[in-house]
Amino acid sequence: MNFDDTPQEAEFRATARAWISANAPKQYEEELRKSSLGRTQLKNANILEVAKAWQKKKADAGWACLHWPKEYGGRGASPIERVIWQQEEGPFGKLSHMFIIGHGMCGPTMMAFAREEHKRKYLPPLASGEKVWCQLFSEPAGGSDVAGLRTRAEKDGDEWVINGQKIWTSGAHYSDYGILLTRTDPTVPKHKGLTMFFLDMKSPGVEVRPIKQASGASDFNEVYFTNVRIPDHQRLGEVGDGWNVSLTTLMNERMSIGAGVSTGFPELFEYCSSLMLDDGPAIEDRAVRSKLANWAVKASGLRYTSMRAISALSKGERPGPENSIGKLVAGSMIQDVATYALDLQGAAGVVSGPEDAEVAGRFQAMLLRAPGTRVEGGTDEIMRNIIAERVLGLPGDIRVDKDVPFNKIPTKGR
Amino acid sequence: MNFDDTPQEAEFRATARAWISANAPKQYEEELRKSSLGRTQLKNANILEVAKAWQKKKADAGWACLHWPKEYGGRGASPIERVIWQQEEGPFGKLSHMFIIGHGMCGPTMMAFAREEHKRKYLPPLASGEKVWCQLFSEPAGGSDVAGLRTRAEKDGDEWVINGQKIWTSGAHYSDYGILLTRTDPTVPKHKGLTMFFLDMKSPGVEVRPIKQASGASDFNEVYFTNVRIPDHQRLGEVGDGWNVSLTTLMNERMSIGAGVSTGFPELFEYCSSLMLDDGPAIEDRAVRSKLANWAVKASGLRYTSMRAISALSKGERPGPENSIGKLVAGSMIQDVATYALDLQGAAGVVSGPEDAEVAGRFQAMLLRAPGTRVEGGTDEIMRNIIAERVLGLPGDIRVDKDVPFNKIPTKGR
Amino acid sequence: MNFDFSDDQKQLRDQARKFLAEKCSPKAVRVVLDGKAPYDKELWKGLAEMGFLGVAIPEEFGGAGAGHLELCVIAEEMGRANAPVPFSSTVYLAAEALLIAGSDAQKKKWLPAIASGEAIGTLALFEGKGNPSPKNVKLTAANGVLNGVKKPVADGAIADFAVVAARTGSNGRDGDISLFLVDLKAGGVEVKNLTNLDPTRGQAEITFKDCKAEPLGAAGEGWSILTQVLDRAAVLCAFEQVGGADRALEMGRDYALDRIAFGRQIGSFQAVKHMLADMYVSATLARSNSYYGAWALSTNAAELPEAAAAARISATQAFQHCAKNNIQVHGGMGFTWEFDCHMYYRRANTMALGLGSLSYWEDQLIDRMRKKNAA
Amino acid sequence: MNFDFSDDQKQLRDQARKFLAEKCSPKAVRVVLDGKAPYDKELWKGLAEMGFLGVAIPEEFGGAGAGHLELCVIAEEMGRANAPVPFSSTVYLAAEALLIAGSDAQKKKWLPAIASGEAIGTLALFEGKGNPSPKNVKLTAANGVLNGVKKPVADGAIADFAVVAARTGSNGRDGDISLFLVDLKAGGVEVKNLTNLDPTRGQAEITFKDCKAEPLGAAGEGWSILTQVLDRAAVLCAFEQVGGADRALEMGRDYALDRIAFGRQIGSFQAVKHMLADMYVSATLARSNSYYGAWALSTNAAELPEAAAAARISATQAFQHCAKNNIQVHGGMGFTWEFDCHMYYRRANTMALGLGSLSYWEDQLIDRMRKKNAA
Repeated sequence: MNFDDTPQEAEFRATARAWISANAPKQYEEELRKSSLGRTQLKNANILEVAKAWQKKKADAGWACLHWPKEYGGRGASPIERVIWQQEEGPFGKLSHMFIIGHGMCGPTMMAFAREEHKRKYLPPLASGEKVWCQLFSEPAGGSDVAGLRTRAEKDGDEWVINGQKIWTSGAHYSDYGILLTRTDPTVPKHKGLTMFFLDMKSPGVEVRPIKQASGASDFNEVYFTNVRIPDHQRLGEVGDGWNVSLTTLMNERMSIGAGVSTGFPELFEYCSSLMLDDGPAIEDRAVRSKLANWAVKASGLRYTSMRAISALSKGERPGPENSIGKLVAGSMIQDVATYALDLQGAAGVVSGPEDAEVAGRFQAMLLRAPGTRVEGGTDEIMRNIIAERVLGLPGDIRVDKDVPFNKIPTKGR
Repeated sequence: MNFDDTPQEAEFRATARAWISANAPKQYEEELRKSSLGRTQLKNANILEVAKAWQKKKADAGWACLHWPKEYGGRGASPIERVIWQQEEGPFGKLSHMFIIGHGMCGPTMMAFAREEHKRKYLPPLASGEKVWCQLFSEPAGGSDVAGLRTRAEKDGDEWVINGQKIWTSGAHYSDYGILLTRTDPTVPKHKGLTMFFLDMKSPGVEVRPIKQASGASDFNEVYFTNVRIPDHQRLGEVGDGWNVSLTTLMNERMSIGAGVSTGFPELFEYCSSLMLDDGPAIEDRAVRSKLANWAVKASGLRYTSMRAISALSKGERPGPENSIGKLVAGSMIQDVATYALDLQGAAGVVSGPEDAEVAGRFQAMLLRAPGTRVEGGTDEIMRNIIAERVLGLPGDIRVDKDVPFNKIPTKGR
Repeated sequence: MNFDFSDDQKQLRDQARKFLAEKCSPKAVRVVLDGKAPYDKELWKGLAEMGFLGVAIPEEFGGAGAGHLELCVIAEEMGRANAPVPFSSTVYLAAEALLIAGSDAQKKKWLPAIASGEAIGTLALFEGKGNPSPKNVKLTAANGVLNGVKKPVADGAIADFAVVAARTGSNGRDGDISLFLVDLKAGGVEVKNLTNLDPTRGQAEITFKDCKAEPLGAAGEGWSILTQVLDRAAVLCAFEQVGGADRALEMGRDYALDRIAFGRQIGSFQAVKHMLADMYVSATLARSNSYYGAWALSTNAAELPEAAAAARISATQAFQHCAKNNIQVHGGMGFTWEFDCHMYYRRANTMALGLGSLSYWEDQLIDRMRKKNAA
Repeated sequence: MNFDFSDDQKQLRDQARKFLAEKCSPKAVRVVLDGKAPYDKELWKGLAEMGFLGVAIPEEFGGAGAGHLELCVIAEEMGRANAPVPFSSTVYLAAEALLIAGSDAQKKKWLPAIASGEAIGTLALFEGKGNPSPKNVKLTAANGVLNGVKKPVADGAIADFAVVAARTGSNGRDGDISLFLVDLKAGGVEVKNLTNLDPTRGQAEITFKDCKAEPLGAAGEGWSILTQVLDRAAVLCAFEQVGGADRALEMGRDYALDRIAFGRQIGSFQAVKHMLADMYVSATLARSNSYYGAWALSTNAAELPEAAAAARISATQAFQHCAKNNIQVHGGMGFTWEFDCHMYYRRANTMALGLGSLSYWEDQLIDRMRKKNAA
């Protein structure tokens, strides 16, 4: 048991560190380091532009999408090298946020199911950040039940005609391409009538509308499709096989969202370390200490769980669904942490003028963003199902819609 | 909004108080007052004898089973008068423990379904405590799924022949009679093939074996039936209608168990009020205070919820399933409270020699008894279902066994 | 025993609910939420006309002279409707302070104006971080002139007058604090709106610069009056919180019945059912604790301090719990601006701090229980 | 990075698991539970023969000289099997104290006897209520003679020797405490068995009356040595707790798969599934924290104090949580003496206190995190 790199790993780490040190946009380092859930932005620069520039620089030097094959814009690196890169990239990694969907989900799906010529054409600019991709799965009627989607794709000659609506599409407004899950046959049970495509987001008939979140920010979109035409050669996988194709994507989604999940604990501990309460330093108050200790061991438990997963990677093993615990634990925790941080401020916790931005504002942003964490990429309830079923081997939920033609499934509860 | 009695209530209370003051076995008052979950017993007397004597005395003076009709041994009192009696009876009410099943469940079932001559014969000695009754519903295969029971009753002339096994029968070893739910037809769906009887517990073929609980105590029994014969006139309700009959009983069970449920809070608060921790009085430790405050509002919330139910009774309304929250909240709470009380003692919390009996021993008994509270009379999970379905109107669980003949339902998961 | 509201009080609740359902739809709340108005003036006027603002104000001062139980049932409905009006500042804090400590002239000046909706009042207590405590009051009063900064002051930007806690001594005791009444329109104050978690209830910073003020209650009695005011407000706010919790629970329940996933109502999944059952449990505990607080408030019982703290804690927890898990039941939709879930989440978290934090009230409750036991 | 046990260590774990499955069935545990034996002597002998007792004892003192990581994997299996033997007292506490502070002669006398199963050792620290703290040590040592009462002493009634914390100074500082080694069979002690929550691990009261003792470590160094011993034991106990938590989770999982209610495996109900998923979550967090503790212990890293406290808290919570909800999954059957659930519940609640309470370790963790941050 040790935290040492193997010689190859150490060499790789040194190379990466040197390159990052020479090339990273250091002027934003401090600001990126301090950003926390609910607020990643830069004061004096457009974060999208900074992110694209950094990604392009990385790609030109062979540091983009490390685990992808070289011919598609990657480096052909091992999973553990990718992890080492992330460790070294540190706060600059937060700039990758806009590429996560493309690199983590769309890319792997294209790699598995697209034609060779499409891979060579589309993957390198995706890797380099020149083109941004989004994922069009969720629908208002879908939610946790992804396969309950209703967006129709109907064959018309060599093309498919798309009508319907997607929701929760991260970054649709700045995306160039998207992968799209559609229903091509509503007369068969729901998992059997789906088909996957990729499409140009600038196609006629695609309309992107931002969703204003509970927090007031807009990180997601609704996307409407009105007679959008997609050539058949942009189909990914067989007609009717869309569910299996999408599993590739979703598996990757849960992995990547689980990875760097915020708990809010470091922020709270730092805050409490200097905070004065009415009766003395917060850090000497037993009630505060007890709460901190309980969160501390959750935060460290997640940290070391992820180190165990990295060790497995390093040995060439594939980490399992155990990783689902990251988001499950962190989601509720950050909500509780934020609530408590406001509590410690008393009545002043509700206000967030400029002078309060560093404290109240930070935790308020967390509080408002946290409910999203408990839902996105699988709700807490879905996560518990995954753990119970895939890790513990418990039975699946009873599926009343399993053998029912999709268009016979009720759509309204009452 | 007031806590005052109406004039009639005040008069009733005064009469009850005077009688209790003149007649109650005062020598046990202090001991009964101090007893808490997991340990109701008397040091120098047989609690069963004391209880029976007190019950007989009450019956002779017309204070037994107040809400029952006079002809069956009760007083014909109103529900609110019953509550007032309980308030006045105070710690002596703890002596009724052995009669709860008989008075709360068997009696009402007999009243609703037995022949008039049986009611006149059996109910008065039940009210007076001369005869003790038990309830024979639960089975090893049943659990929360009460209707999944397997004890067979087969018709043989004017009699029924019973074979099978019951479990969790409180007080079977000192009971004279019992009400018994059996399966008379295993070929129809499970709720439809049940029939209810009452029987003499001294009948040949009835064998009672105590269950040793996790706590080491034995409050419950297994009861085995081997060719036990019950005359058909002791059937309660129609053949095949046992489920409906049992609902009368169970409804009453949940009401009565919910009523006086212990939270452990008064004991903990009292303990913390005098306890010295390593750094000073426990009651001045902020962590202790925070925990106490959170439990305090649960305990008071339950207390006032039950007062609201009593007010409803007083107005002639029937309290609803809202009362299920009592046991649900108190069950987990007493477990947490006991755990914390031990925590406050440090390593010494595990030992319970005679000199520690008042503290460690008390909370240890609670800790070991508490898991039972979370199960008996409906598990936490069943209670949440009841609240969700009957109070909030949410759908029932999907019932895969609903229309399946009972003998086609699987009995083993794997 | 009748540990319940009377039929008349329940009728008043129904009346308030009906009125608010009509005049205070979520759409109306959103006008304030979106910053298009500092509060709902029409609604405020309507509340005055209905007699709700002065329900606990004696008739001689222009109120309905009903009482605190009547105010409790209205408070519950205000919470249920998430009403974007300065009700709690004006009615629970300013009016109660006047009722407890105001001179006859002060009452005559302000209480009728409150009841008629002409005057908005507030309590200016906090000065930045921290909970209610005499030592957190730094603003000074000398010769009837105030100097200092209060922040946050709920509804401070729209208030006509404020009850201000000021330091008039330096013995390090409760007696150092006195209360003052300030006409905020009369000069000497500078009011700045603050960005805050719940835009439907404004928060302000008020700077007092040689501001003229008249004493409210006797000198040195400020903290004792404030404690009473906060206890009363704790009970009244608890009813708002209970109303909010109930509404959040209902929204979740309704969504769980309407929404289909995997071919079933999502409310048929135990994960959702049990989450809602647990919300019901905390809302019920809060309601019962609040009823006890209402009884203590209405009878001015010796139990009020303890009852108020218990109601405050229980209702704060219940509203936070229900508002949070209502979003969870709604899934992604609950996290949109368009759905109303977040309005209750914001309100729940704001109300949790307004009279001092949950930690503060936990501490208060234990102190008060000890005092009772010692007595 | 290889933040995992080596293949050899995993093999050792499998070996221990297999051995314990055979020699330490629930039936065997019940012999001790039912009071028919103070501990499982056969098993103790077998553990010695397998080399498990001396796995972390250097070869020169009769051990296997393997190391603490090897001891961790064995500890996990001891917890999983709920082994009714004085393993933790002897191996984590007594042996570690000797390894840290023993003279060569002391080590030679006791360590080989531990490794061979001939000597049972324990730590006599507590004197009634309270947590580890110099001021709770009242037993005095003067001129090599001890006077005072220790209680509870784990496995005190079957121990051959004890490491005893004694007061040798009165400056109110850590330096007031020194450790002593006492041969419990040599007289001067009176041992009384105490009724306790987990009969599979005895607790005793030991009265020292003019009892001869030899110093262990330098005078005044007692507290510093004890702190190290407790940290090491915290990590090792955490592995026992993780083993126990995992076993309780498995029992619950198995029952949920086997048991049918309402025509379905009860594990198909989300209420049960999600309860088990949450148990898995806490067991996993505990395991990961314990691994970090193991790394710090095995490398004697500066992070040990913090890592030990985190492992202790996390594993205590996980074992209590899993043991408690395992009973709940089992329903009524889980509450019978006949089912094994309560053995884990008793053990979980006993282990939660053995090295000081959860509250104590929470406090320790924060102190240690602050020290690290200050450094």
